[in-house]
Amino acid sequence: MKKEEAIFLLKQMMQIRQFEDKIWELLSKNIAQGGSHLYAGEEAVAVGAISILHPDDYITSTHRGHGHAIAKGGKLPELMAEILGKATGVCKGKGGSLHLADLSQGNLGANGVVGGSLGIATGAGLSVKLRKAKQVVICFFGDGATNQGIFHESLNMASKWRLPVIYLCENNLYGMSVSVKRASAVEDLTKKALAYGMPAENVDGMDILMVRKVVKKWVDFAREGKGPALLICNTYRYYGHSRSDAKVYRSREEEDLWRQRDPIILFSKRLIKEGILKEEEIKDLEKKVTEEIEEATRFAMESPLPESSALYEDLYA
Amino acid sequence: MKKEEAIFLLKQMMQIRQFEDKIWELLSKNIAQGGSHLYAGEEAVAVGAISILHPDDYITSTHRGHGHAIAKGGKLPELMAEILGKATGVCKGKGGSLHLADLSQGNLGANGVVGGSLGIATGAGLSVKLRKAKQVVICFFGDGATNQGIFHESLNMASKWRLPVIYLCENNLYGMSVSVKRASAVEDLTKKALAYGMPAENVDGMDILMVRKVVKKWVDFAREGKGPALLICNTYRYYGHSRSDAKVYRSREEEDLWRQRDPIILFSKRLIKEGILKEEEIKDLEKKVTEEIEEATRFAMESPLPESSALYEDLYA
Amino acid sequence: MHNREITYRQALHEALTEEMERDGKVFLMGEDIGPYGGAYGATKGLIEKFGEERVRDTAISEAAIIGAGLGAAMTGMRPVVEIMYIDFIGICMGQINNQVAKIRYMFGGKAKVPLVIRTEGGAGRTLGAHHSQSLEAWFMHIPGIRVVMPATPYDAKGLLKTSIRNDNPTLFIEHKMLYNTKGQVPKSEYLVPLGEAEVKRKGSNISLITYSRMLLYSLEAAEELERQGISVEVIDLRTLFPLDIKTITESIKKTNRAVIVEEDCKTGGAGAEIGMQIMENSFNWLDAPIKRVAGADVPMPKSSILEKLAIPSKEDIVKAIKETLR
Amino acid sequence: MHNREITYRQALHEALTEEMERDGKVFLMGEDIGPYGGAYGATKGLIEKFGEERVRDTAISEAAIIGAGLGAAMTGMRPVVEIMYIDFIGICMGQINNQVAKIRYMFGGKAKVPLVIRTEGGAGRTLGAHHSQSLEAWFMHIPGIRVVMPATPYDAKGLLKTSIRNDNPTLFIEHKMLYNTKGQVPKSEYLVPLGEAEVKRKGSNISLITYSRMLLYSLEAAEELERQGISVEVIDLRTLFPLDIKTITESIKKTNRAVIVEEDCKTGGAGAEIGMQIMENSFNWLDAPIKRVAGADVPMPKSSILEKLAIPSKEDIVKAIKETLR
Ligand SMILES: Cc1ncc(C[n+]2csc(CCOP(=O)(O)OP(=O)(O)O)c2C)c(N)n1
Ligand SMILES: Cc1ncc(C[n+]2csc(CCOP(=O)(O)OP(=O)(O)O)c2C)c(N)n1
Ligand SMILES: [Mg+2]
Ligand SMILES: [Mg+2]
Repeated sequence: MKKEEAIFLLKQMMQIRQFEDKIWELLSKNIAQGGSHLYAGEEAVAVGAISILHPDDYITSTHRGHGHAIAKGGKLPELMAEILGKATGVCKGKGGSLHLADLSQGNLGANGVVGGSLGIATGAGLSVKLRKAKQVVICFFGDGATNQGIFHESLNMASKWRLPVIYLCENNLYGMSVSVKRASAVEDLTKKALAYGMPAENVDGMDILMVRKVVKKWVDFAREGKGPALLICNTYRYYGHSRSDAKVYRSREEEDLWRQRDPIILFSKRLIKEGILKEEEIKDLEKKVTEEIEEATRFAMESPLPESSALYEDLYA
Repeated sequence: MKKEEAIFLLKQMMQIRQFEDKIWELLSKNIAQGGSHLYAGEEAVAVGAISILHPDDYITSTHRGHGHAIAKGGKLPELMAEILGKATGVCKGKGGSLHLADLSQGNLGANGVVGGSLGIATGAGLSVKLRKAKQVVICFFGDGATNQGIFHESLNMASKWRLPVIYLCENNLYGMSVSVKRASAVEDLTKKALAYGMPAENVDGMDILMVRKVVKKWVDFAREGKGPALLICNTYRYYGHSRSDAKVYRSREEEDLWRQRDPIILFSKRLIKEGILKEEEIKDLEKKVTEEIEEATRFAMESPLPESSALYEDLYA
Repeated sequence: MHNREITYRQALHEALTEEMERDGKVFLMGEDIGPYGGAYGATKGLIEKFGEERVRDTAISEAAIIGAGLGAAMTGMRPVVEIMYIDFIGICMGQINNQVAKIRYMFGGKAKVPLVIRTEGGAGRTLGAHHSQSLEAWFMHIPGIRVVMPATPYDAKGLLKTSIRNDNPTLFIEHKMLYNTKGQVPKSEYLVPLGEAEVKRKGSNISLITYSRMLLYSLEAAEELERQGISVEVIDLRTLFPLDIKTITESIKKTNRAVIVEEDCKTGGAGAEIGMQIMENSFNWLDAPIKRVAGADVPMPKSSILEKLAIPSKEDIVKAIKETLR
Repeated sequence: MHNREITYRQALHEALTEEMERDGKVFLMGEDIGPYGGAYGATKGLIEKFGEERVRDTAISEAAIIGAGLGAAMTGMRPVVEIMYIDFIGICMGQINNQVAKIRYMFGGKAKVPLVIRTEGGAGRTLGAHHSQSLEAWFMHIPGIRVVMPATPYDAKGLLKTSIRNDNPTLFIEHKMLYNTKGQVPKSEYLVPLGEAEVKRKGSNISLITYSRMLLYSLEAAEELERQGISVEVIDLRTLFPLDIKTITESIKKTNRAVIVEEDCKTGGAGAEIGMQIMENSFNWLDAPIKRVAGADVPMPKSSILEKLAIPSKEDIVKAIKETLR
């Protein structure tokens, strides 16, 4: 791995982590309002997967979408401003945390509805096929979303039509408070692909290099017109589902176990071990990211709220 | 097989066949109006499967529901009257062909929506479990319905909760005009059960004894509290999807091939061969059924239409 | 004369054909629209003409049909998707309401959703409660989506073409009893603008506001009343959202009385909104309460006799007009 | 005094607890209603009290939740199912519209569907377009299902208990901004009948017709206007379908003026039907057009400032009343 690339990946993971920690802080201080589902802990998935894509490839994201937006090239100040509902936000303050999107970057949007973007991703794949383009779509969704009807309909359609879509499930063991064990009749979620004759793989979602390796294989596959795949990236969200979540449904031991496999630490250690980066450099990088986050926060907080006149704008083309 | 039982099964298949042929005639003469999806060709499935049930067991049916209604004990005159929209119909003329139902017989109803009764069947199974009863539910649906979201959600729920529901798919190769091959990413529909860790089996749906054998196995399994199963009964509908269907999507050769395995002839031959019934007896039975159908038709045609006052009745309890 | 008489079905078929020929980004997707030609025949022959890629038979997966249509629309295509009966639209209501209609606004105007959802509704074939509904009112209540309901072949063709070229999502609702009706349609290209009602018959005593199949009944009622010396102005809304309140208001300022004729269930139906807007705009011009002639508040019964009772008849319209003029 | 002050949340909790204790056939099913206690806490502790069989956490499968609730209701149980946000109800709209609401009628009255669908709606927490909707109007337009929207803890408890005992399906819509509001609730058992509005404040100059959270704003507006010498009668509908037009009509015969306050998007909203029924019943008593104070016709924007603009404020209500009295 080239140093540049390592820095790129590590930095993006740090950006997401610190971004989320900052949002948590802003939520606690009531500066950020409304729901925010934080991505901390799952950084290797978004960063690893999206780093495989070309700029004009598409992603669809979820209610836990900050990480995807950052990895797909979102600007931190614009994203932060959006979450605070500011006019300078990427969606002009109309979307908020649950609806971060930027079509110019190929981010077809976060979604407040679980499973809400599975159809969209499938349609984007169809569009690619009809336009005879060479783009690929990564459709992110959670373990909980695999129990939604539209998961079933979309995967069937994509497989039948060989659409270039990677269905990437972020299995963080819980859908809100309900564990995969309690919600899903099969615990190994790759089994769900059997119903569509679709290839599927379990992936260590805490190891960014593993994520990249597997995603690359299937993105190439899709780009060659060979069809979709279902990837189950096993990961963990550090925060509760949302601010008010007391996390009664999981144990502190379980949390600790997963934190021992923190994707940023894991990758950092590896880079140090392989002599690609020095500890010092990593610390510097972290500081730089902190400054970026502070800058983004400053920008967001100082940005104006939307004008009243914005209420009726942007609805119709 | 006891003679009595053989007669019961054969007669019911004949009733369905002749009932459907009669409806076709009434449709052609415009005496029956509206949609009617005919079950002719698939008799072994409804009769075989339902013959395994106890009277207080439940079924849910489909838009192609005449056969299920007859097999679950529906009275021919009441069913015929319902299809003609008469006040004497089993649903007082309010339901029609698409909504034949009789809760007193455990028939939770036909359904005009593809996949529309999968949730209901699952809930009936849950009800059985909560009431600690020993009933079983057979949920009928077509191959086309397996691509509906609620198929996915229902089978997952039933499997996770081990509900006593047999999901019985009548695979007649087409959903309206679209073949299983074109609609479904997997052609062997039992594969869909893998996504729910649910047992599944393909069944020769033209052979009533095979249907009975397999259904009995899984009904017993469900009754013992061991959970649901998915059965794919492979069969064929003789008529087009509905009256206006020109059947451009399938060949006359295919139709002939399936008719060579006609479930009534198949069973009749076997009964003769095994000395259980004589050809004569079968012909007599057929005549008797013809009389029943004529009687039912007479009853239905002579029955009054609903009173105007019925319009607002039966909506609220 | 360049006009010919063609059916509503043919008019739709021509609109689809012409737009597909004009723009390679237009494609069709839905159940049984290929070799079968669509449940009501509007797409017959199109798969032969445009091929399987652009005329896509789908599985019975309404939510994915809409979702995929949306995704394709957001990424450069102009899909025309079909939901066979509006009765099934509940299955994909989440996709329409939360995704199709809202995405542009939620994304600060950064998405474009040129998606047409063709569907069909209404009673008249004794198909019962799952194949006879009129659900337009739900969609009038969803900001972000246009609701179009043509009553004539001319409007069907012109409005469908406009809808396909429009960059906003449109719900295009046909009526099952209109496919075989005939009307004058020019051979040369034309468009009908969205959001404009049309006075289909001039009159001075009362304004009859209606749309879709009920236009036909309304015109019959107007004719009958003409013979009795009552002059009825018949307004065909054509587009339900946005509603052309201007045309309605102008008419009412002239007639001072209004009756709304709608096939959907009365309570919470389209007529409630139409009537309320009239009240808000023209209260001082009204000489009598606005009446609604509407469908009964029941699921559609199968029996032909009950089905007829459950929707407005010419007689119901005549009666309501007379009562309003009393 | 046997009254106590409890929150709306507690009131709901008590209703569920009491009905589950009273009738073994009542059970709960939904997402995160178990150990988590429900997204807004209304089912907290119930799984510990009644066990996993009767308090069932489900997968995220809204259509199956409703479908299974219906199947259980048809076969002897009395399910209370939860859809976490009404925003997601589109996903199960097919089940509610075609199955839950229609089955009894389609089957000639031979089925009984004692199913309660609890859900929650409304804006106020800057959650954006997918977590802030008010969709009651859709359901007023579905014959066969009751629509209940309590505004106070007293009504929440009494109406939920009645809904659970009722043999018809009920959509019970709570409001996210009301869970923490407090009110007097008797300790002893009581029921509130479905279909009855309540005059929450007597007045003589104008009738304010409202429901759910907007009752609170309406009462504040009435209080402010009282100080300015304007006497406002505030009617809380409580049940939207069936609508208690009698109570509304009586009030209007007295005041001759009406304003409707509703949080949902104006076009095609509940207020349209309410207003139209008033017009049909009380046209000759009306001295001014009925006004609607309603939500903006846009998806709910995230930004707090826009969110506030998108729903009625006390000021909007005061203004509308003054305009109507002018
Ligand atoms: C259709 C729908 N149902 C319920 C919710 C409420 N909800 C928001 S996130 C969530 C859990 C989602 O779980 P999962 O898909 O595993 O994603 P995760 O939050 O774990 O990343 C739920 C139930 C929703 N937003 N949409
Ligand atoms: C949700 C829904 N979509 C479409 C239809 C129209 N339709 C009626 S039957 C049918 C085909 C059903 O196929 P299958 O499930 O295989 O049953 P079969 O008719 O073959 O018995 C279709 C598409 C419908 N009734 N409901
Ligand atoms: Mg999860
Ligand atoms: Mg089939």
